[in-house]
Amino acid sequence: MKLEAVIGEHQSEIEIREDSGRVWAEIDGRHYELDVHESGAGGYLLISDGQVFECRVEGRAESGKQIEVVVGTRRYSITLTDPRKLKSATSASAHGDNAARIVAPMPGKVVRIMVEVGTEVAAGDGILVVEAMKMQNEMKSPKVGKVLALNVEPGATVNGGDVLAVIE
Amino acid sequence: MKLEAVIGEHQSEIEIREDSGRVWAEIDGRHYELDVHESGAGGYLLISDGQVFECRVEGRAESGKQIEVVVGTRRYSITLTDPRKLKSATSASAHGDNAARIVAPMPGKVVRIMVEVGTEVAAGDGILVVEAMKMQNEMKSPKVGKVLALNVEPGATVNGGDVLAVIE
Amino acid sequence: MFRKILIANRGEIAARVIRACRDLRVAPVAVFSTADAGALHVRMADDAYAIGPAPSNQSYLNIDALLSAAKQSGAEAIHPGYGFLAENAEFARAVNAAGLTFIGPSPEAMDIMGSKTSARRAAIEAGVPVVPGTTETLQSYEAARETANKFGYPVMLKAAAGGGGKGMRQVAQEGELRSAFEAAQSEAAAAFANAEIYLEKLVERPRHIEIQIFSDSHGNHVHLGERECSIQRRHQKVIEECPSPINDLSLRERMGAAAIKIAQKVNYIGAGTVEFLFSDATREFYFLEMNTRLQVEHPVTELVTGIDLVREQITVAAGDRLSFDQSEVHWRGHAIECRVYAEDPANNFLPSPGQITFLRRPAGPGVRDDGGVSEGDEVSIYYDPMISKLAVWGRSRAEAIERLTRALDEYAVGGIETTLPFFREIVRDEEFLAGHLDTGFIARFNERREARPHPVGEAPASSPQQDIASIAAALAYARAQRRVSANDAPAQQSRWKVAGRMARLSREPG
Amino acid sequence: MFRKILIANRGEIAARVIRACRDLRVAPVAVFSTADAGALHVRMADDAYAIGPAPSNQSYLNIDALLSAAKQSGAEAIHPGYGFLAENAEFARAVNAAGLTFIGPSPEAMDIMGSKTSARRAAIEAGVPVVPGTTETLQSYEAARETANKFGYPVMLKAAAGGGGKGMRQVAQEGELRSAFEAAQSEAAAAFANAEIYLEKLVERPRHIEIQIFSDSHGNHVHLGERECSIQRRHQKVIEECPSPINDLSLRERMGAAAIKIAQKVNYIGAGTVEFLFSDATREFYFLEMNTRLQVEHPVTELVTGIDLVREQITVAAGDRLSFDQSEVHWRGHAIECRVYAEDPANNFLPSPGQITFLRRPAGPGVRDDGGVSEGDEVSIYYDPMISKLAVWGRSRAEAIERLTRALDEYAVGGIETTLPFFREIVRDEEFLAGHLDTGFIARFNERREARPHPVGEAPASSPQQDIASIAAALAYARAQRRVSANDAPAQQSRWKVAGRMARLSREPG
Repeated sequence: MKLEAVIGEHQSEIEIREDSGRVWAEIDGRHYELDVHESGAGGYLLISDGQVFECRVEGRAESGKQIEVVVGTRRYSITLTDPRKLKSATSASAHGDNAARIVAPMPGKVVRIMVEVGTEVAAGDGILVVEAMKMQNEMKSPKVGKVLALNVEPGATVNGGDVLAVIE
Repeated sequence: MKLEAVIGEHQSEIEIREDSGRVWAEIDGRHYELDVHESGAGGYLLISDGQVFECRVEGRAESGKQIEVVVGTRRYSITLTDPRKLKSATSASAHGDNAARIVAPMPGKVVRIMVEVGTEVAAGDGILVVEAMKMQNEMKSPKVGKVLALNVEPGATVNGGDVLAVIE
Repeated sequence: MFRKILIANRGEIAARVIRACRDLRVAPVAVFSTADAGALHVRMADDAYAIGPAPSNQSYLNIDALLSAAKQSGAEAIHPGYGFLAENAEFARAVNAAGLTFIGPSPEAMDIMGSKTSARRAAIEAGVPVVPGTTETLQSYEAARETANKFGYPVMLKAAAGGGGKGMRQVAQEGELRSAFEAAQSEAAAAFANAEIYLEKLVERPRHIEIQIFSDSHGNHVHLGERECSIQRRHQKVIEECPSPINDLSLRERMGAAAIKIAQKVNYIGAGTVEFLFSDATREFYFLEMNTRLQVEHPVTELVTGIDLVREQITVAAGDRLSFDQSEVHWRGHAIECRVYAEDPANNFLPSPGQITFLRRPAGPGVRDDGGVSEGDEVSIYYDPMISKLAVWGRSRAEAIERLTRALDEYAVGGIETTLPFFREIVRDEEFLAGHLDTGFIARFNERREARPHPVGEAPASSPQQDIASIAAALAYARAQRRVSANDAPAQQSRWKVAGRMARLSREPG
Repeated sequence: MFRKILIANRGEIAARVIRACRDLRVAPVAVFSTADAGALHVRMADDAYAIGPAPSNQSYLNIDALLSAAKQSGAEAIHPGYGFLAENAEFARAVNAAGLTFIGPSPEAMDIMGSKTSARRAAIEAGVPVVPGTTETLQSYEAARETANKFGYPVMLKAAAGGGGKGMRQVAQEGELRSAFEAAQSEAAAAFANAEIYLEKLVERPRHIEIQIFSDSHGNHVHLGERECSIQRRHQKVIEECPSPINDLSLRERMGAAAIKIAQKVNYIGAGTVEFLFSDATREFYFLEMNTRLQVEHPVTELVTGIDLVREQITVAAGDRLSFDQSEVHWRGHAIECRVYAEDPANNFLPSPGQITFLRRPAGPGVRDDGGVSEGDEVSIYYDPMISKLAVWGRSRAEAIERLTRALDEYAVGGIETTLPFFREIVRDEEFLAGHLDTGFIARFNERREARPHPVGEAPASSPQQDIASIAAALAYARAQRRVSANDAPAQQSRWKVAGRMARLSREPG
């Protein structure tokens, strides 16, 4: 099976072949021959040339979706692309505009908003404060600019990933 | 839902009704009203009148099959019968004969046989020795009688549940 | 001894108190909010009662609901744990008024120590040195500005009812004061239902050292030595040690004696902690506050002294004498605790709630993990995100750090982010290894960390490990694909079979 | 210090040695049989090498395979754990001949102590009292019969190369001798590849007390006090304590001095244990044997003395001096260990191999669990069925038992039977609580147990608990039924849909 893997900004080609607990892999011309033991719940024990790698794959491994793999104590976010499944896949390219979005990193409650639409802000200026788990987190502007949009009001409950404000 | 439950020699009628995390149960006229929280992997937290019962149901719960339930540190073997599924179920009654079977309690190897077919034995006499996990276990006759059958030879590998010998 | 104790708390500390109850053959009673139905502390208890919806002011801070649960269960005493109502004198009074025993000091002692301003006065009266600052709460921003100008910046704003860094703000200059004052007030109000704020001069590069004391109802007061809690983030302790890396016997004696003077001053009963700031430069210490409850970090003292503090809290509350006197308190070896939070160290320590899909707790010699969650449990957004306290013991500080390093590497949590990767770097940090600690440690650590190409103790990003990660992902993908096609094939087949039979059936009559 | 150590073992002891390696920043190398691919000790290691098929004589006892793995990995030393080749002098010689360090004593010391008959001679020469018996191995059943008649029954048959109760048989009268002799010989041959058997007079109601000793290559010998291991089943220890409930300082000194005399006699290096029988009646002790390796029960000594025995084994093997001297060995509190076996206590302790479908390890103050398995792992039929050692520490024996009781109640293992229910009864047994221990304890305990209506600490069978169990089963059944019908319904529907479409298609052309 041939796949494309992206870790951070690093892209590589993987080819793997399996036969009764043995795996042959090639990544960008580097060869690996491994003993594999699957332990359920995403646990993969890989032994390559005597070296032990305890891996855990979190969640379901799908093409085009980010897969979290823990090797030892280190976590990698990997996006695999299966060329056979590429028919309708669109590359999730970044939006081309210059605006910075203030995104709620987790569910919480907006307790205070320090700016209005149109306010000129410097990088590091506080925009609003979200409370979660009894801690108040001030969300700051990542850049110099003007507040383009404020999508929430004080007291609003927000979910992780919600765009709270946009800085132009 | 109405079911019949057998624990050891004790048989009872159970009726249970569920509604959004609350359970009403009646067992042989005793009433229970419980809060139930299922934690996955067979874990059931039951709270009855303030009292906490941490339960774990091992394996799949099927009608007519023995179900292992651990409540706190105590394990119960329960056989449920769903009257709606009773069509073809036959009661697994004990064999009527008088013979005692020497059954291998686990996988192992027969290392020695101390009797022959026809040998008269007393209760407690050694019949054969099975080795498992480096321990030799002497299997003894549970009763006075005559060796009716010997189904294995020294060196044979046996599985748990295999009938090794029969004493008449 | 009590027959039943209600634990007015949740998470790891509820589990900890339940274990002490078990040891004493006392039946533990849990309480839970709707968010905690099925939580670990409920599963571990003998009895459990629902006390309200998820927000803590409607459940774990709901005194009426707690007392009603205590009455229903027949509990004779209430253990408040830490946080929530643990330092609320009104709660202690309500418990006593209901004819139950509050496992803690008298409401009067709590009143004095509960306000940092009156605590400062008590310390001064007991002859214990304090940090320069106000003994009055600040009524307004203007009052804060005036006071700050009097002492000179930098200053600290603190919640009078505070603890755990909530409602606390460091202010370097006047320009920051207004927003810090407002944030501290609103946090204090949310966390302690008390918006009172006071101000102190900031002691530069202080160590945070605290003395564990214990008193019984027969007038005996002892100290169990110090804990160093200098490693703080947002004024919350994250790593604690016993003894302090300074490990100075005469200092321990001086600080212990000062702590006991304060305990005597307020006729203290039970477990308490007197917090001090310590300056390496002057070798002087200043009273900071007294926590009239069990500390989060009590396990390090337990590991070094061998004394079970929670068990002792219960026996003392039952009227027993202390099970040991000062001469029987011995300090052996060194213990370190890390507070494992559901927070993302790669994303400014933002809380990371969610389901714990995988949990492997460390084990082996010298390792103790006080956890509040199991695999499959949900870390909710409603409560403190601490999921466990990992404590280790070693014959020396060096051995303790070696064991801590090993235990941190064994620890694995899936599904949520935790502070474990952060600790794995700290235990390999040269300043930490040298014991050069003060409350500015984390800030300087972060600077050192950013200067490094990749985290200490980790392989660089482009190592073979990265290839292995890709291979594991590819394997998981390939196997998932095989399983899908294995499941699809027979379904496909049977669908055709069914269709064929149906087609035949439908043709026959026609 | 070594850079890499190969651990020639599996299960919990391999995990234990790996943890010591981690603490010392030494890379641990695992070996595994085909039955252990994916086992915990492999997952924990840096490197791992396959050494053969499941049967231990083809893998963990395969010296060539082990040395070849050591060579491939670049390991500089081999830790044998306990069992397998740990007391095999030939292995130690082969390791040394390969230019590697064997972590243990010299082969010469192992030779002397490896044969119980020569060990007895060495003890006699060192002036240490021994149990009356043969110093020669028995060549035949007839020789055994003659010797037994000379001492008088009861007698004990023991494997000269033995340990752990294997190849050991108690014989009450001549009628039992032949089958006991044959069984002991064949077990000894299977377990140690050495069928030699000897005979001792049986000391009645003895305590089994052993002294932990430690020696370095610089001629220093110390003792770390005693462990009491009187609670045995089939001559295998199941519960061990440190100190002995006798807790007699002068006895500890006498036995410690005797143990050191033996260590000196054979120029011992590393960790060793001198086993004694002790008679409560006479207060006399008799040398039994010396184990020239780490004991299974070493954690109780570690908990009480604070000394990491495995770490010390490694540093001593690397040529370091002992990290402590006799005056620095202090005993604090009391520790007890239970060996958790995959055996069915309700079915004559028959091994219970299989998959561990659920595992909840106990935690909290004073609890240490040295496990060799994780949830999902398979307990195979090929090896010793011990899955973990649960050890607890308390300030006193009473506190240790309270904590042990709590930990045993927390411990849960699903999918296989374990000895946990058996331990839960023992820790509630009045004779155990009183510390009245001898090697006949289990037999008398079983008698007391059968006389009771239901196990101590458990509700009677007809309690509400039984109703709750039935309700939980019924709930699981009802929910499974609902899931089945939920899955069936759409499938049913879609099959009809497909059939309809297919029927239409097939009609159109016709």
